[in-house]
Amino acid sequence: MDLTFTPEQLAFRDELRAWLAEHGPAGSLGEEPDDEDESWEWRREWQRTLSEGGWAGVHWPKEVGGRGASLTETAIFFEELGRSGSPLPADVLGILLAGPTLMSWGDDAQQERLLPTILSADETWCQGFSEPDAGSDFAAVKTRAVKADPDDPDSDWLITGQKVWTSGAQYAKWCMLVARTGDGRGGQEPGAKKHQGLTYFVLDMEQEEVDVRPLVQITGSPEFNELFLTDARVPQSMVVGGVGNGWKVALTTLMNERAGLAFFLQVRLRQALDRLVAVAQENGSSEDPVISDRLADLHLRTEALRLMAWKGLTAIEQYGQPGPEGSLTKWLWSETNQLLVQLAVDVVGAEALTADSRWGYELLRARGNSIEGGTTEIQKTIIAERVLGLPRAS
Amino acid sequence: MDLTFTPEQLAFRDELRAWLAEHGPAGSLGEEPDDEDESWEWRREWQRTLSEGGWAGVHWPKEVGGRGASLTETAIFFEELGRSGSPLPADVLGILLAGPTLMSWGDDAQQERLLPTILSADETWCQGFSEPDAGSDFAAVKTRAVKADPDDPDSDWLITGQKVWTSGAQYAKWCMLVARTGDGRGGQEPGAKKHQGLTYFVLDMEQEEVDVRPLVQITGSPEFNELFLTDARVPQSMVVGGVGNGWKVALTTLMNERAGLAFFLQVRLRQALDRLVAVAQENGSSEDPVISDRLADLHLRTEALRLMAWKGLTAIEQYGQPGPEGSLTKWLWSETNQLLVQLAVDVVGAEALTADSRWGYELLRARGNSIEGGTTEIQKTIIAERVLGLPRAS
Amino acid sequence: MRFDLSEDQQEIQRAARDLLGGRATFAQLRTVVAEKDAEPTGMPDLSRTPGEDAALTAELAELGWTGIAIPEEHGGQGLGLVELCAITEELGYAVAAVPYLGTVTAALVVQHEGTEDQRGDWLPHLASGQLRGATTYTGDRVPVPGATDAALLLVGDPHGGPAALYAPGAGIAEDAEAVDPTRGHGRIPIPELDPEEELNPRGEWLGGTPTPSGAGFDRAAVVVAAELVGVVQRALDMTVAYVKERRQFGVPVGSFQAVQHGAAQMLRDVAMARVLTYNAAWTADALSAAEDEGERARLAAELPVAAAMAKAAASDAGRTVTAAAVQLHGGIGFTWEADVHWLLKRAQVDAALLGGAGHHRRRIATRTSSVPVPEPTADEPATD
Amino acid sequence: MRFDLSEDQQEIQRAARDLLGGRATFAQLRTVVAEKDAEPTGMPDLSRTPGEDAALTAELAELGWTGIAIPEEHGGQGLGLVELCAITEELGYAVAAVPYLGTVTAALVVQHEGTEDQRGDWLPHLASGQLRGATTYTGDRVPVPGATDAALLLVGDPHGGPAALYAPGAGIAEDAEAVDPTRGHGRIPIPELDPEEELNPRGEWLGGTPTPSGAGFDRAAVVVAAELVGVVQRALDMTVAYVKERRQFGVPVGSFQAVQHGAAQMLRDVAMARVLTYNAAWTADALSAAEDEGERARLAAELPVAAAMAKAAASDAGRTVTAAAVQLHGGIGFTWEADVHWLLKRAQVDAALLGGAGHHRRRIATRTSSVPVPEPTADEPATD
Repeated sequence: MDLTFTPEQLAFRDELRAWLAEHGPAGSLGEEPDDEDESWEWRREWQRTLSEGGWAGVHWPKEVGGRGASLTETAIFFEELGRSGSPLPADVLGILLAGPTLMSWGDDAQQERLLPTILSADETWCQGFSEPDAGSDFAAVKTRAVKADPDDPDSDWLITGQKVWTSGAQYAKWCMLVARTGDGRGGQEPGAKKHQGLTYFVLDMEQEEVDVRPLVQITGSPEFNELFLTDARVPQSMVVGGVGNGWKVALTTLMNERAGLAFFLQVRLRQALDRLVAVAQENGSSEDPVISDRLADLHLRTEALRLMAWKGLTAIEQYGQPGPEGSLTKWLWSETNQLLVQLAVDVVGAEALTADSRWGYELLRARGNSIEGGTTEIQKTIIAERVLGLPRAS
Repeated sequence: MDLTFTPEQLAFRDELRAWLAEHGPAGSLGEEPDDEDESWEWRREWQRTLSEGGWAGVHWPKEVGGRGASLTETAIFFEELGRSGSPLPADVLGILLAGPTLMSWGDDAQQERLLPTILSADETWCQGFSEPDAGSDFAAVKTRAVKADPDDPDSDWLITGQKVWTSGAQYAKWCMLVARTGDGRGGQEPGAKKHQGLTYFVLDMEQEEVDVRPLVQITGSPEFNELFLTDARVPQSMVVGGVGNGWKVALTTLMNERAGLAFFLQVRLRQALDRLVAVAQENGSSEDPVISDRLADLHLRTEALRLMAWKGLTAIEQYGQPGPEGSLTKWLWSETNQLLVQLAVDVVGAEALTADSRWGYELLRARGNSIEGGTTEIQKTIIAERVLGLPRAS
Repeated sequence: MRFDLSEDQQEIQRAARDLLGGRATFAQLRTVVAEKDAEPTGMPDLSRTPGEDAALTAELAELGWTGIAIPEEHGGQGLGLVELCAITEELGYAVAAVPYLGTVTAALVVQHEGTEDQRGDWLPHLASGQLRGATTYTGDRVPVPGATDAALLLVGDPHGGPAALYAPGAGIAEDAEAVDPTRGHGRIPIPELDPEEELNPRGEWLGGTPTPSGAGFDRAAVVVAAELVGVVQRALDMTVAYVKERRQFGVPVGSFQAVQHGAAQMLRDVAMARVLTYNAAWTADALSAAEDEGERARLAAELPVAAAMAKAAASDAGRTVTAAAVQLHGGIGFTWEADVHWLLKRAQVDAALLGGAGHHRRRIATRTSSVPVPEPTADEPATD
Repeated sequence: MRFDLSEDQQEIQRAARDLLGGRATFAQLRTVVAEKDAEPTGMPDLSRTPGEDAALTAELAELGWTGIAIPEEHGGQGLGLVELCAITEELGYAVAAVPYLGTVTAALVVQHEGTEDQRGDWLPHLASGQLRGATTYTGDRVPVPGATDAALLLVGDPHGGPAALYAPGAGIAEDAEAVDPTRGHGRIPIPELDPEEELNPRGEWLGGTPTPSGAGFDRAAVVVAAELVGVVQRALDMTVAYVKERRQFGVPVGSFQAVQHGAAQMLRDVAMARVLTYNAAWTADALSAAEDEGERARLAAELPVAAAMAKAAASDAGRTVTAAAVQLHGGIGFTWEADVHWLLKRAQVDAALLGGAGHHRRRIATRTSSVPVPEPTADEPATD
């Protein structure tokens, strides 16, 4: 056990803190605009600032514009980003998912074409994995890719289908997308298992065959989109990892999703809790022992999340593979956040139930936490089957 | 809505109260002995007293020694029995399960032989349904009955197998028992469904081929037994409801199990809660708002149980069939009792964690509540599939 | 002993469900909300309250629903709290965009705690639906449904202190956009009512002088609980229907044990809230009808506990059951397009209105130790 | 930054697990308990404490485990709280029938709160295992493991008031048969310690005079949490093994979602208790090692919160995880024959020992508002 940083890590943190103090919310960043589009542009501008400072891709290798930071430094980055009150960069999907996936699976041409514009936010990304009938079930993907000319293996792919939960699609240049390619020539191979025959594509969003429609959430915000594809065209050169390997490639992407974010999210949770404690102290509800018992429980959970994030990092560093922390953390985080916003109603009072307040928004928004990125039910099943090794449900 | 009693019901209650005042704990009943065997004898004596007073089989028809009481009166009986602090009669299995099952399914000879000795506790009963590998799964019963002479349909049955959770087996004359009879002549019919081919027997416990071994619980008490049968003999005349109908007959028995008991149990719960509140007031822990919040929740649950019991009764009276209350009540009751005994540790302190105290015993005993009589998991599945009509789990 | 609505009560509830099934659909609700959200063109229509279904509101008034539990001498139908709860449950089930809850709770408070004059002044207008009302506690814990400046406001003290009545136009209520957009909410930021201080010029003490209050507010809380029972019943019904149809991994999701057990938990929470709510309503009606002095005293002591249990259970169920409904709907449940969120939002407001679960558990805790086990008694005086 | 035991620490833990895996089996436990329950024949053997494994107790002392965290100058091995927790976790995992927990917690309290004399008087005897100890709070909330009249008793105030030390033979402890029959428990019925009143003749104030206490008791609570972590880890492991094997309806019960999700919940509770416990242990060791004054002050302020979080999470996990283990074992889990009940009983006692979850949440609540977010710092003095 050693819960201290090395002098190098401390120096990294201090450099980052100094930079964030100058460029972040306490410095030149400015307030987030209310308007959806302006807010996006504001976060894109923030990404450009990060990029110029060399902070957009801390965990990316130096040769592709990153900082080559270690896992611990990456964790420090996200923790400090959250602590400073800064937003995530606009294209977090490109930085955390698309980039690393391309570095693992993309060929040279793909890496040369696609990587350079990610950190700078010159081209941003969205993700086309989920479908209406395949919420948590990859094998049920129905979107279909066929060859424009079945007899020409170099011909373009034509993709048709529907994707959901694609955030940022209205601004994205590229979409990382999984579609069913069957036997590789557009046909379905009879008897093939359903997660076979999937291929990972990089789709150019700038074409008429791609229709982006906003999907309004219960909060009233169109945070996500639906994507309707009708013979959308992808050249053979934009297949990543080979035809039929989509399942494997996509899993890499999904594995990357949570690592860095866990640190950002736990700090944000702690900040929300601190805000709630401040309100409780101000209006006297912290003197209600039942309220303060619940606040203490939230403290405990939030601290456990912080420690689990570090423990997960140690597991990767020491043993080369993540521990069970990923799914545990996702589940515990979403539940804790939901408990927190619900307690806020009891602490804050009427304001927390008004539509235009931050607490009111968070109350509704938090209901999505246990659904997005894999439902809590799915997380529990993953823990049971993959961590505890229980037999698969039949 | 009408939550009052008729004058007749009130008269019934007042008569019962007067009788219980004279014969119950406040009257001549005396203290329960510590010793297991003496305690049984004490409860058997109590049943005889009830029987002599005409109270042992309130819901039994008058012509078989009962009082012919209505459902509401039966509910009043169990509520008052609990309220007076009286124990259940020793052979509650005979009175609530065996008797009614025989009245529904037994032939004249069976009824004449078996019914008269039940209320008087001259012969008592145990139940042989559960098996080591068939906890909640009737279809997995392995105990096997074969004809002593396969060619003689009137020959005796020879029963071999193991039964568990048989309370009172060491004192019982009879055991209502389900065994696999297959094609009716001792063989297994290939392709038959597993809950087919079961038969309901009345087994005479007074034979060497029946071995009763106490099964000690986590409380240290041998409240239940295991039953080992090796060619135990049952005459053809002691088959109830016909060969191969065991599943149907046993279900009748199980349905009867909870009706009256719900009233007894909820009153007992309320009494335990009242005792706990008294301790909390005495030692000041009721002034801890977190404790009193939990006490209030227990009050609410206990009251809901009382009301659900009456609602269930109304459903039977008005519509001829029970509502969803049976499984709900079982689940809510066991959970509430477990919450209560766990809270008792926080309220009572050290005494509640000592082995020879009532609270210490209840703390351990309560863990069985969510297992015995159908686990909580099974209750939830029953509610989902039979009450809400969800599709069966595959 | 019959724990079930009587034939007449069932008839009332059935009629309400039939009417609302046609008139208060989610489609209609969306129209009302969309109108409210539309950009104003020209002069705003001051005669309409945003987020309310004006036609349905008028229709309920015509049918006499607003006056169902108001005595006939004041223009109502003179029925009981059980009947009022049966109707309110249906309005919750439909998430109807009408200012009903505020009006009927205000009427209950005036009726059971007001002076003869106050009753005469206000009940006929509330009964006819001409006047809307709203009921809340001091402390501004919740945007109050129906609380516009045009409403009759009843403001109680959560700890049973004196309560105040504010005539329309008192300027007490502030407009508020509640998370539930379906009926006009207002905030009533009165921290406390001090018997020593003078009230707002359009305010007066309920009952004429500053006296402890409770009997009306307890009944009002039971009606809010009844609306919650309707909301959570709907959440359960919609969820059950959805998980039977929706398929994943090749089977209906309703066949997964996690979904089955989640739905079972919802039913249990609904069932607990339901029995406690109707028990409290019946207790209130029995109290109103009791002639025997001892009987009255016993029921009067039971009512606050019964009401607190009802509201505590319904508030908890409101939060947990509607959250579970969103969860068991999966991704679609988190969209505006699905209708479960109307239930979630209504439940969140109602759960806090007239005291949340924590508040009512405190009341239970302080009172139960001195109240004996409730015990049914005769419907006629006992003979002994 | 390494949230994991070091190689050395892992080595210690592995050695403990190996030893206990052979010496402290459930079969051995049953033998010890059976001897205790046997009818006495002839003179009772006063040299043995009922329910204890005397041979194992001696062996642990010989191996120096009782002194692992006691400074070398007092006859111990001078290792840290992390190492002590690693061993105690294994004793919990084995539900070992030894008076270890009481002895090591007593040593921690004396070491961190005693006077130089008290340390010199008692630590060597505790380190060698010649003397058993026991630690508790006033208020008699729990039968205290190790508390016989022959033990050194440390009695603290749950709210941080002065603490007392009672030498063996003080006559304070009363024999108690705890629900956990596996080690000698005693009750210490001291309602409170009044600085104005004189102590028992064989008692003295910890630290010499009546002064606020905490640093030792916080560390002691962390060790109890570590034992609970071991108990619940064992409960999880046994349950996972059982539900993989046990079949119902033709499949392993571990393939049912309800069982899967129940086991996942157990893992989560174990994981939370584990990270919080080892974090608290590390914080204590860092505090002991800190040389910088500011660093010491910061860690000294963090320790009570970290310890309270550890004990709160471990107490809750102790109750829920062992209860779930019984439940997921089904009928067999409720029998004496299955071994899960040993875990349940040990966990129930430990959950209440040195403050239950509610007590420690109160401590968290009163302290966190004034403590900043814990934040890792350099392992060497920072350069700025």
